[in-house]
Amino acid sequence: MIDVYVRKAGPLHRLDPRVKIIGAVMLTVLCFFLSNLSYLLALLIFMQLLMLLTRVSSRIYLRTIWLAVRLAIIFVLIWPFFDQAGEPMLLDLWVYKVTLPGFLRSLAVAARILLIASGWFILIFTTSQSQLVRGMVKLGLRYDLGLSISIGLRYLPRFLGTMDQIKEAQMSRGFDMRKGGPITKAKNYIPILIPTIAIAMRTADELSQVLVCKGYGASKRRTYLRELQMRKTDGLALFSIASLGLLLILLDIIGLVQL
Amino acid sequence: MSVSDLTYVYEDGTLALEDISFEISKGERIGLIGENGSGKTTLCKHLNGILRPSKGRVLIEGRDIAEMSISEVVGKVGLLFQNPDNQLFCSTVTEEMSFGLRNLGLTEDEIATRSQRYARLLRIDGLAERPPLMLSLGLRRLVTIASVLAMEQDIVLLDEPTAWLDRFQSRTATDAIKGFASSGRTIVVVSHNMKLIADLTERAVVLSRGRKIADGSTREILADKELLRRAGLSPTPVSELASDLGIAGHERVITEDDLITALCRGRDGGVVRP
Amino acid sequence: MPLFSLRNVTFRYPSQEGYALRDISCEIDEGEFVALLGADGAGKSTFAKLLNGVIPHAVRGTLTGEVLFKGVPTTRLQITGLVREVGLALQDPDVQLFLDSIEEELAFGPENLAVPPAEIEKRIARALELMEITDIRAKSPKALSGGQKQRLVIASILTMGTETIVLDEALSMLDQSVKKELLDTLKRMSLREKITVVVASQDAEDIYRYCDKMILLDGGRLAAVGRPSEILRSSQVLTSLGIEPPQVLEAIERIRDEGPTDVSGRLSRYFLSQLSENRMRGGS
Amino acid sequence: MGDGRLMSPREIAVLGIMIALVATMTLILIPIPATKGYFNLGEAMIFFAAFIFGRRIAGLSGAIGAGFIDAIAAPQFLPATILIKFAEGYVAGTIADVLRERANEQVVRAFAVEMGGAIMIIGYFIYEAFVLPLGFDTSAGIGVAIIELPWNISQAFIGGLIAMLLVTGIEKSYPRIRDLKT
Repeated sequence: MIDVYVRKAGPLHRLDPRVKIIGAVMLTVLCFFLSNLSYLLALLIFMQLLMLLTRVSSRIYLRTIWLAVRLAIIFVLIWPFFDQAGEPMLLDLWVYKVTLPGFLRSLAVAARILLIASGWFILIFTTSQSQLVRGMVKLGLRYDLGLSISIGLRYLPRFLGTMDQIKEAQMSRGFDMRKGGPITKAKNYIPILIPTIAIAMRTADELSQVLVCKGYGASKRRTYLRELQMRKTDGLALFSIASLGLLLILLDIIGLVQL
Repeated sequence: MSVSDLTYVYEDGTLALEDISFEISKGERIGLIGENGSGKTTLCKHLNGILRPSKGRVLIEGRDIAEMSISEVVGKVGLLFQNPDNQLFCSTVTEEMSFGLRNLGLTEDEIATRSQRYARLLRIDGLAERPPLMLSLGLRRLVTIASVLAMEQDIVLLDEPTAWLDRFQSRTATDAIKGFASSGRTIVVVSHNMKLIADLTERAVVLSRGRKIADGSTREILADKELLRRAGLSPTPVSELASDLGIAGHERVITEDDLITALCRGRDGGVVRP
Repeated sequence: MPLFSLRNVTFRYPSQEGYALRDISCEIDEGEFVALLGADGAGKSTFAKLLNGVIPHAVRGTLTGEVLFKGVPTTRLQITGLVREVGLALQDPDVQLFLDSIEEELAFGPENLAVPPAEIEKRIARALELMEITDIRAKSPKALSGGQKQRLVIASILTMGTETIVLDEALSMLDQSVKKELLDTLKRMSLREKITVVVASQDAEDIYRYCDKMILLDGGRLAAVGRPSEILRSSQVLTSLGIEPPQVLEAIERIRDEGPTDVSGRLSRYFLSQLSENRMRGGS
Repeated sequence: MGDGRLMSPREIAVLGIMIALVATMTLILIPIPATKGYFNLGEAMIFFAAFIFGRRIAGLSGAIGAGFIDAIAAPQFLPATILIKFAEGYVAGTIADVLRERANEQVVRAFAVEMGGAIMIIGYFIYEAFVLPLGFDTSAGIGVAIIELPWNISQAFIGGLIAMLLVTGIEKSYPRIRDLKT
């Protein structure tokens, strides 16, 4: 579940990671500016169409976006307790009053949540971890931070594996961690966490020596075997994203479509 | 203990073990051999109930291991994992050795005497209060061996017991394991070191790519160089020497003793092609 | 001038009592294939790390005496300069492979040294060829076997332009046949490109046929240095230090004691003919 | 940092490993049967980093480690998580660093957990109540935020507790961790 990159070739996979990162960030910012339901919904539908291009299987997509859907539903359900302005009244249950404008407003927030989520998922589904870090470094993230992110992402699955092995070893020496209530269960994790962290710390020690051995920091400017290259399509994509964003903001300010 | 038609498929769909069947009688000393990735470790995890077969069964004394609780299985089968670090959980060697004994429900007195006995046996009795993770790799390994043997189960699975040990440590460990097995307990030694297998076991099961390709007396299997080659294993150094030199009866040379017998049996049976 | 010379080197780690190395003096020549042997805790790792300057540059501790690399004390050289010449491979390949693709792994070192891309490309091709793994370039690092991973680790050091490779217990967890193949590759590389190779190990099995020199450590002290033919005159030298001797040598000694003398004489000659210094065909 | 010099190899290694640990522990969900909810151990690792390695490593590993998990599981929180977890680790680390010599260690750590935890709890409250429904009547957002409040409070509380147990445990079973402190 950690490696959600979809290993297929698609048009979005070929896009320069920088374009996709800028796109995801812009979409997030845009979402907070827009409060017009029609725009948000239109954008949401557009994003779902883009999602088709990621070639992600619908089962995996639904599983990944489930948390966002849950939050969106909570917002829609809670909303009528508080925002009861406007007519007509659709439902009136004592303190729980659903009005049409209020309902549409809650839908707008729900759409906003789903939009932000789908924007980042498109990035994550179509960009490998190393491309992602490369892109961020090219966009101005410090190289050393980028390197530690790469290291972190590489070790995440390994530490999950270490924890499994420790669990198995404890089980084979008769320790049953599944017993007990939530507090006991949390406490049962401590004998697993301590060796995991201790091993991680020894790894950090060795890793720092490996970095020294590989000449990390030897030269102020390092070279790259493969440079990221913006192609025409990348430029075009970037231009379209930017213009679409601007257009929506402008429309929102002018208030052409009212809802 | 018996294993029948055991098949195991990983979550990602790779086939790890395929249709493996064999039986282990009480008191047997069995070697489980094969190259890295042949499925030895995965098979061990089935024998101790950590993994559940995708197909087939593992029975202990006639009972299906899948239906036994952790404490029931652990009462009968012990497992030494290959990597010493993922099986050290405590802050001192003494606690480490008591960990399993406590889960067996022994009294504090029994725990103390038994862990002291095994610490002496593995020559780690001077390290009682040291944190295990701070010890050298070889000593960490000895601590894990002591911790597993101290539980004194009827069947003990040992995954590469002498890896990372130097000569002294390795002698200590093999002596302890031999002593342990001589009291009627069953041991299964997993290794790609044929010298160790020849020393410790009488029967060998050969795995290759998740399948059982041979099962027989250790001597016969280690003498079958073609079989070893197919399994990606190297014969013992003296066995190679004997066949390099074309010593008469070289097919049967596995240990140093065999070499000496082969050479001394007849003067004309000596070196033919130096 | 020897490539390395250690003069009365003593080292101790801050969080450990006792000395890791005590009063070591010895030399390693250019192009030599060296076996660094010792029991668990004898100081092999510390010795290995002294050679490429990780000690004392990146590992804390107190060092007295000096390690000379091409005549210059390593304390006076920049660590970033030293690692270009002397590479160190550790036991666990997984710690040393931390990037997403094999190519990134191979390029990481030279990129840090600001080597131009075209030159990196050349070095990668050479390193893969020397390590005999030209076919793995497009694979995922996860799909590699244990032996291939170790080869990749060594290749990723070679791309930095190093002329010395130090392996700190890097072979001990490999299957025996895989280990022999890797030793073959290293020997061929060493002979062809005059690359100095130092292999630290707890047992002398296998390695004894490849090395030109054995350095024996015991509890942080230097126990013996010599050519294999000198050290292997008796397995006792090794066994008394807790180092596993070649099984064949032990067998020969028993035959000498128990069996016909002419046979043991011929066996000994055969054994000696297997040593690298006596093998003219070299490598294979 | 900030002066343009690269981090030392030791810092890079420690930061990379801490990022992995924060992310790993964020994935460990411990079920709370009564509420059908979960809490994770990510907080525990951020506080652990704060106690052992100080504010920089704690802030960065919190932001990046938890941020990565959000990016693949709940990106709707991503902007908040990056800021909040950074502040949480940075503040807890600063308190642990500054007060280390002046008071009882356990008290200092408890205080660091309280302050860091407060930032986390308040941060997510603000995000859910005011930022997500930006441009709308915010009282509805407050409602959602209140529902999530007990989760976040118990997460911070249990995380802090576990972190304190972990630090003592690790210093005992792996004393060499001291050599890694920068």
